[in-house]
Amino acid sequence: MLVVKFGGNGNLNMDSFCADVAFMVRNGYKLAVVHGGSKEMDALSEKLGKPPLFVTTPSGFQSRYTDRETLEIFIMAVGKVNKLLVEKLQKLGINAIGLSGLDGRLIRGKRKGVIIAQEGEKKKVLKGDYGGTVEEVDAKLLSLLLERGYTPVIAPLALSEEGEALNVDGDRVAAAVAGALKAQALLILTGVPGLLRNFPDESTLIPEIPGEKLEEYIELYARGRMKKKLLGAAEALRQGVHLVILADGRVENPIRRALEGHGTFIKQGGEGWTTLPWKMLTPAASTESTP
Amino acid sequence: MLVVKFGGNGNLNMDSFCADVAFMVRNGYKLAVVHGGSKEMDALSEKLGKPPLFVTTPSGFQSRYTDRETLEIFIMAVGKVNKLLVEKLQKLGINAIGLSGLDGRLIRGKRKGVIIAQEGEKKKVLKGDYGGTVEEVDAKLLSLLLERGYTPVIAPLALSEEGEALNVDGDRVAAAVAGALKAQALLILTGVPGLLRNFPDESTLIPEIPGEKLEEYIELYARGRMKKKLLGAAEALRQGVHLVILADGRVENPIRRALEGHGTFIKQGGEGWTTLPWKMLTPAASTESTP
Amino acid sequence: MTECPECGATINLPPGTEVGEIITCPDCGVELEVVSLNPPSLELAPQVEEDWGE
Amino acid sequence: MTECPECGATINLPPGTEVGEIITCPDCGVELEVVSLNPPSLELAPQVEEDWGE
Repeated sequence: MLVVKFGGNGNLNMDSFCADVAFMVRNGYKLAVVHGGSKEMDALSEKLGKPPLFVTTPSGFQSRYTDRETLEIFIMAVGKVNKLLVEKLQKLGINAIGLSGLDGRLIRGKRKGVIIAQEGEKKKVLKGDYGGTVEEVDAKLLSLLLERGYTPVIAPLALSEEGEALNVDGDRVAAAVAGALKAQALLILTGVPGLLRNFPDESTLIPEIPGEKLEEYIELYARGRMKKKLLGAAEALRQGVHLVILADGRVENPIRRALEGHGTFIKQGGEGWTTLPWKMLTPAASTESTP
Repeated sequence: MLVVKFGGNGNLNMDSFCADVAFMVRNGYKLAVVHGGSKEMDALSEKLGKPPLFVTTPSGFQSRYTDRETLEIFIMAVGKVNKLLVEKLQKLGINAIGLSGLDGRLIRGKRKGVIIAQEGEKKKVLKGDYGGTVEEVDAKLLSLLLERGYTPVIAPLALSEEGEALNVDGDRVAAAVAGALKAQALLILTGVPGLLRNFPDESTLIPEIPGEKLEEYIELYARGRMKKKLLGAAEALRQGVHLVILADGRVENPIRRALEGHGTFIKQGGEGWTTLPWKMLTPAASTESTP
Repeated sequence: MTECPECGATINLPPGTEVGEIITCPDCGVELEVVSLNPPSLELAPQVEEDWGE
Repeated sequence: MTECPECGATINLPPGTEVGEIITCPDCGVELEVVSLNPPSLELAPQVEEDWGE
């Protein structure tokens, strides 16, 4: 069982991604896809005359202020990415099923409601925010679909305690899905080859990070969006996922290339191997092992 | 088992509709919801600077010319309506699951590809159209979800033979879903009390139409969008649905009011009764009877 | 000037004819689609079953 | 002029203070949210766990 996060921004190649998902599924691998939507979201918000409002939190994180109007644009943007992925996969003969975290309460989230924004030296409280954190993923619904041959394609929306839609981070959704399904590996495809010692020099790719050293590497090398991806990776390891790979989503056969060792491998227990030839990955993890 | 079509246009009340769906499901009725999206679609296309292009076919039908760009706007518009319905139902404690016809190949459709448009006395061929007709609905997927307590909320998109997304008519989707699930009744909620002998005089409501007389009534009284709804009703009857009700979606408790006799009842075999007190509807049609 | 693909009759496209327009062959009455204007060329018009889709 | 809800110290909102701004009480150091300007009123600032969400 493999969970693959297909980034929302950067210039990832949706066609080569879907072709590789199709290859893996045809060869018996069970896959769940999680996607983002920020590129689509930014474009749509501009066109709808509601440019995105990014705020920086006191500790330097960039967060999209999501009021109700922005949330409904976000629902349209990630909904479009979701159905385009499903359409392309169906065209390749893969029985993809697109869901958001609202559907069947797939993803439970906690609403932030408030963002503290740093504006110059002023700190500001922004209320009415529909951003949220991922609390729990319903593995039962996903397994029900996986066991019947469906390939879930999951959009980054969650349902709050009060039953409201929330904009949540795709990387954290992917981590939570991988944890819930006890996936053998979580693969995060982005617009860079992996974690770079000094960005943007792609020759400084860090091939391997032992799980227990991850926090250290995050402090040393991770900035902005990459930091979020690594925090997602840390969360996946905490939930029992043994391997998280950060790899390049711009290339042909991005999944196979990643599994063959191209990217940053973050492993629990840090044994010595550096590649995981995709053949090694047991194809369809037998249904019993899927919770 | 009851299939309810919640109109895409007109000023239907989403909150009172969802409250009534929740009431029915809480009282043990199995329900599938099908919705449209034309109001949302028209608003979004205007805002995105691609105003909808309606063409009239030689036989007087209005059809939305759906090129690829329009299709992707349609995907966003019906996607938004879909998730807002799911959000409201989840908030009322109903485990709604939003799907489009692409997801899990729920709805197979046939692409028109070509529309013949009447422009003045000229007839024109419009190519590259992503409108489609509904061919088949996968009852297996719907029953799988219904039996596990999910309430499906279905958006009017279908998947063509070639694996392309198609814009399909919500009323025909509702008819096909009702036929596939052998529903006891199909309820089409719209912005009028039912079929009116002379529109828009609401006092000329036709309370009852025997199934075999439907074609006649369509010729005599139905115009524009209402004609499509009645053709959907005819299709549902052909697929074995015994009762189709056309009723007002603007009122409080629109489903219960309809089942209590407020609307146009179109019945197969035309026996004499005119009301179907919602209590009479067997609550949860036992799962065996759902195919 | 062009020919009807069905019966070979010569057909003169009146001014103002547009690409995509459907015209009827004056001889055999078949419906033809104006595929291009210069050079003018015609094809049998696609048969579209009456539809009342969205 | 208003009071710190925590320690009661009088607090003078400097000009240019905006609603929603977070200021620190000069006496007890607690973080306060400027809830309104006229009349000026303060509340304890909401505690938000560090977040790095979307």
